Amino acid sequence: MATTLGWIILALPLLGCLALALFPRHGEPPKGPVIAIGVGSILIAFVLSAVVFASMLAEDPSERLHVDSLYEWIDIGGVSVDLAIRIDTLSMMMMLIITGVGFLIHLYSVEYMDHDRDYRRFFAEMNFFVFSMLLLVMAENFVFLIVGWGFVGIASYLLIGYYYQQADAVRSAKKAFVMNVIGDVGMVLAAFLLVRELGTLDYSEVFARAGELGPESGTALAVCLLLFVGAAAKSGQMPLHSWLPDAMTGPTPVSALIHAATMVTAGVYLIVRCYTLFDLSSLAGDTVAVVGMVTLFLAATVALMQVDIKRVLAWSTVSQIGYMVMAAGLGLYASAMFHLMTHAFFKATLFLAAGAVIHALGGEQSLDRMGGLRRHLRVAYFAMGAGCLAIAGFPGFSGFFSKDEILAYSLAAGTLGTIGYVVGTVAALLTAIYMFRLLFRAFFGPDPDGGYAHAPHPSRWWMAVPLSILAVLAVVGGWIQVPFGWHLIDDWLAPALVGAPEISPSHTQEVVSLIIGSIVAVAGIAIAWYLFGADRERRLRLAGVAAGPRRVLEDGYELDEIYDEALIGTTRDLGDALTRDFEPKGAGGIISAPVAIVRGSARVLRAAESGLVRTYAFALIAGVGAAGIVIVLAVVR
Amino acid sequence: MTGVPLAFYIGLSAAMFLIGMLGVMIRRNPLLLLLAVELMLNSANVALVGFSRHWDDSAGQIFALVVMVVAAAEVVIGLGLVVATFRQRIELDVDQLSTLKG
Amino acid sequence: MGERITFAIAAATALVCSIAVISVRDAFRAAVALIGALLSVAVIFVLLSAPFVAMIQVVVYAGAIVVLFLFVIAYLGERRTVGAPDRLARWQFLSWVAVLTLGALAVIAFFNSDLAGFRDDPRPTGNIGDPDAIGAAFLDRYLIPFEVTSLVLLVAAVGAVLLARRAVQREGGR
Amino acid sequence: MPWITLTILVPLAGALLCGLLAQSERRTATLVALATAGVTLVLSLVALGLFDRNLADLQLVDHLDWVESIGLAWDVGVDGISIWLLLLTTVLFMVGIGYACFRLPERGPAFLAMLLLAEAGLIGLFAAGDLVLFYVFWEAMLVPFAFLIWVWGGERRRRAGLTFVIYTMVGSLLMLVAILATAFIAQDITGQFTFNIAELRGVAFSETESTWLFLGFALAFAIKLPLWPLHGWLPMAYGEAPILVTALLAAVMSKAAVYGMIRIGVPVFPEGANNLAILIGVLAVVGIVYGSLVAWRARTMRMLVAYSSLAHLGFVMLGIVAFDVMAAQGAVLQMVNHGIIVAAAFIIVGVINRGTGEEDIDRIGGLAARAPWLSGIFLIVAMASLAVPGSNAFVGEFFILAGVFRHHAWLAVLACIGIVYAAVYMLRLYQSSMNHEERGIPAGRRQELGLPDLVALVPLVLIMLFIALWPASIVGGTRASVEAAVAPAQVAAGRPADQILVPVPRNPPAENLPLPGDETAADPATTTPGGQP
Repeated sequence: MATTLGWIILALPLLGCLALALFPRHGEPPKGPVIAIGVGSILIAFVLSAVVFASMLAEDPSERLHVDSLYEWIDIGGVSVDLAIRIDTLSMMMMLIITGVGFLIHLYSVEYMDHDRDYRRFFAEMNFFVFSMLLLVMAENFVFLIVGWGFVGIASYLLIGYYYQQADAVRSAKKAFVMNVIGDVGMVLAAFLLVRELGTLDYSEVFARAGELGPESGTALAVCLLLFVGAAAKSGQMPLHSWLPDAMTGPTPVSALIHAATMVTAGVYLIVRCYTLFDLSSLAGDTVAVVGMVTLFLAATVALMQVDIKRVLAWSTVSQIGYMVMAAGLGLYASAMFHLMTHAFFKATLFLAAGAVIHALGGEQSLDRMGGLRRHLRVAYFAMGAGCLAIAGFPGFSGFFSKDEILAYSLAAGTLGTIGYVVGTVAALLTAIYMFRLLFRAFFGPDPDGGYAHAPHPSRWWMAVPLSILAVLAVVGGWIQVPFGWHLIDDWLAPALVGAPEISPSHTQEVVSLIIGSIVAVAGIAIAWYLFGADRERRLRLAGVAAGPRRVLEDGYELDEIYDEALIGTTRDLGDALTRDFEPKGAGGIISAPVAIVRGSARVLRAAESGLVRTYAFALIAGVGAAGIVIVLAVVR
Repeated sequence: MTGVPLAFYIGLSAAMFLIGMLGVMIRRNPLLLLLAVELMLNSANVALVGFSRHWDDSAGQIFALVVMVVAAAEVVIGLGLVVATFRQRIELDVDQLSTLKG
Repeated sequence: MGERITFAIAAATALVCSIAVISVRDAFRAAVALIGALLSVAVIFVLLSAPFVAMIQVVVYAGAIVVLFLFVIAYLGERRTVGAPDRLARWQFLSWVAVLTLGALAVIAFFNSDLAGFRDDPRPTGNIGDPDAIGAAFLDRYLIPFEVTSLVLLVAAVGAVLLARRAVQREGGR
Repeated sequence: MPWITLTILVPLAGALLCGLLAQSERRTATLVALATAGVTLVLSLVALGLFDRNLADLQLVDHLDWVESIGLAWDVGVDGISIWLLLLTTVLFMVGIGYACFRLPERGPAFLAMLLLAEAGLIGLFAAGDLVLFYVFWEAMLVPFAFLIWVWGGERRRRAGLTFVIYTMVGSLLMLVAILATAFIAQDITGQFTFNIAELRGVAFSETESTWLFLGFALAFAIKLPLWPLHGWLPMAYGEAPILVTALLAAVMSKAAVYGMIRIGVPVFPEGANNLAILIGVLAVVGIVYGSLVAWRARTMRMLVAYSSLAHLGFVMLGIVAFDVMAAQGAVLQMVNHGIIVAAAFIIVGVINRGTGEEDIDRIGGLAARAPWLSGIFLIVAMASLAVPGSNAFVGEFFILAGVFRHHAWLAVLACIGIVYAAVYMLRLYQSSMNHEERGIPAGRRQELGLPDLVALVPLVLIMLFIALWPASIVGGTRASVEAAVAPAQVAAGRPADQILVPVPRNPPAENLPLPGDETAADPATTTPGGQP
């Protein structure tokens, strides 16, 4: 039953996408049917996911695994791949997040995209994204994982470049796509290694036989690192992160759904899904953890300096995923998934609230031209507030529990874990500062100089309702796993994480981490208030100092420039040189040599074709004579 | 010693052939050229019939007859061409007909 | 002996007429000389006990073909001789060289031949040259070559008609 | 019924009929051409229906001795490799002729006649079971394509046509020499004079002979493909031919080369193929990277697609010379994929060129707003072309590289660079023409796809989706033939016995070898592998 519903859940968004895409082409259809199809398909998918979830709850934990194959997709050179889905507790959790958050964001988009010309295209692409993301998490083998991985890449490309007439949107879309293709190549190479070593790509078989790769072997390390290349590209981890801040050129609901709540966390999902492989190679896990640490810290520093409201959130996303990646690298898989879930709630809330602001201000995104919005936009204000408290880890809010869990468990995960704890705690302080900087600058203080060009108007219920629901989730979402209380996430994921190392902090570590976490959150808010909320002049004075480092931070450590110069520039020059110089002369030379030979010999030989009959006759006779001489010489001795 | 040995016929044939060949090479008038070609064809026929007699086989004579047919065909086309060029007021000189020049 | 004498006369006539064909510049006279050559060859065919071929030689060759020549020559009328100098005059000696070389080759081949009976009296033969023998051979053993020759003739006829029509059209006729 | 013979003769008859029509009878000519192409398509589908996927050898063979004394025969049939190329040919020519009928150029009947002639030549080539027949069809298809470039091409068509002809002739003459040499040398070895490909498989050529003979064939194939750096004719021919002809050249004709490689080169001369495999593999990879780079910087849309074709065919060649069943099966699938995708891509480029009157990539933009359907279909084709996961080309490339990776990991890794660049250049093509502000779009012209374009593109897109959803439908049919084709080369390459799935034929049989037990018998190439199924 579960798998049948699973197929339907997978098919619904696809059908929605097709129905929307293949509308008759003359004239845009009325919005009613578009909304009904676009939002309805996701709603039904969510309801069905909930039904499957309920049915799984009723099952014995050890039986919470359903695999179903639709047909044999390919059988090639001894490797057979089925079109198959796998519904276990891990993919169930992802499905609920994707369809649930996805539905709310679709609903929100109904109003947000109201003025857009390509209303239908937007929903078609969003539905396609949901389908791809579901395929990614429900796949039962690496091939369809990669297929889903590629499809979300397409969806992300399409939606980043949604405003395709704007040059920067087009550029960002291309950047995102190409960097994700680099990630895809990593995944694909990992799959090649698995084919070579194990001869199969099915999860069940790969994980069952992973031991054949050999613990701490070079192969296992290579597989994990290559998989992580894919994960890092998708999840915006250093050094493949630079597409994510640029991806904010897409409409805000897209940023909320794809570039905050779901797609960018696919890398975390991947690591957790392949925990068996990562457990084989501690070096791979350590690499992942280090990359996560570097990312979470550096991204947090960059977020401090951003002026564009969406870019603040984007860098914050990079940083938060860094936490998850660090946790996954340290072997804290359940904690990573817990943070993934709460992050989906509060980051979606933050983005949607930011979207409400942008929508209300007619497209304005710069913090410099915001201020005092709490008087104009009550719903957005409360939602943003809830989201900020959650992400800052204010006690009682969802981020508090999930982030604290990662940090507390890190303490129990060896030396690297301790380093991670320190880095994570410092970054948590930065998180609180930059998030409340955003809140204070946008919602507090006076209106910006010169007032608003586009008078802020409050959202209607299409936007307000999903925003409120998400805000509530951002507050309460963490309560399902409370230290010293209950561990619903751990319990739920346990069947999917059989054999993963058991790491749990001592009571002291837990308590210390809780206390420090609370202090850090409150301190960060206080610092933010001191710098950005209380006194506007102080902020402006501060902006004057240290302009150089400030610019470096604003540009995200200028990695983009380095990429442009070092990688793209050189290969472009090489391509130009080949096109301009080698192609006509080198390759053309190889071609023109035989042509020249033929032409030259023809020029010589054409003299023989005099057109005079008698010369032909003579040539004939001379030939006969020559042949005769040869014959006579041969016969007569 | 009453009959004529084959050698004589072949000798005659060779001599006629060479004469015809010379004619083909030194004449520029297409009509004369065609006449010389006829000579060459005839010399071949002499050889064919001679060998036919020698081997006591009618195949050579059949061959000679086929050659005659071919000669007839050739003459028809050749003269047709001569007439056609003449009607275009082109001088009767094979050297003028050199549009096939490469 | 009579056969030899006949041969000698016929061969001599044939050679003389042949030389005349290529040496006179007047096409009409050349054609007449060709008739002489052809008739001499017909005599030789008779000597070779090929009366049917000889007959065809006289009727078709000397009769029809050369007459065709004569018609054309008469139609074209008196032609002024070639005006332009011979472009290949410088190379004409090569023709002689070629002919003499081939002739020399023929002589060498001739005297080296070891074909049985090459220089002897011919053996008596059956009636291979009779019209009925030729007819039987044509319609039996050589049926396909026979049909093919008819095809060749057809093609030649069509070609001649086409040539004539085009020439007439170019002159403004129908 | 001689189905395969009919499949060759029907387009030939159609070509004759079209060729005999007066140039004014365009309507009749289109009807004849459409009917012919349609009947041919149906015939090839019938052949597919009768085809048995479990057999490795040539099936549906029509055999007719011609000149027995010198081993010439009419010997056509299909195996698990050629049936798909046969179908590809008939489908693409159906589409192409249908498209041509809507937009018939000057001298239309002759154009259609040439197309049908080319179709007959290609079908014959893919069905030939005999080296001489293969050669005849190889040359026969060259003629109509040369004329299509020559007569209906662009400004520099004469030069392009001449270059094309000379270049391919150089290769094919070498092949002719190699064919004759093969037959004579094989006669020395086995005592049997034959041109039959199946009978030549397993002939125990010495390693030197095998290498030289393989080289003769490989050069012809490398030029036709084209393999880097022998691609000099490609930009000219692809650039000057009418866009429809370019589409067919890239889609079908280039497959003749890879097909020859897997049908003749590798199975008949396994030792030679093994000696040169790495070289060809490296050239293929260089071609992938080089083609991608040049495509990225290409000036016109047409050149971009042309060079992308160079890169994609490198993958196919790489898959064949890896001597791996998985890679070779992927290569066969990729031949079909590439044919369909590149044909669609060229047709789209043609639509854009027509709609804007502009060939340069950088001078137009923003078409998506004017032509949403064009943009949508173009997106699908572009994504398929860059082998995004989930597309049909992905299936092919993935398994080619997975197979290559098993033996030459470094080649596969280097080839992956091409995947990244494919994304770069295809997006350049797509984004610059479809996205951005509108520019370079003349008023009064229709940019959206018309009915003829849709009739041509929709079937191609549907086939792409079908293959993407169910690649087993094709791959399953190739297994038996591919296993038999690569097994000798696997033996020659000294692969472990468990990878060699079918027994390798030997001619003469091992016990007839002079002096059994000497070093020739110990050579892995001359011993039957232990790995029996």
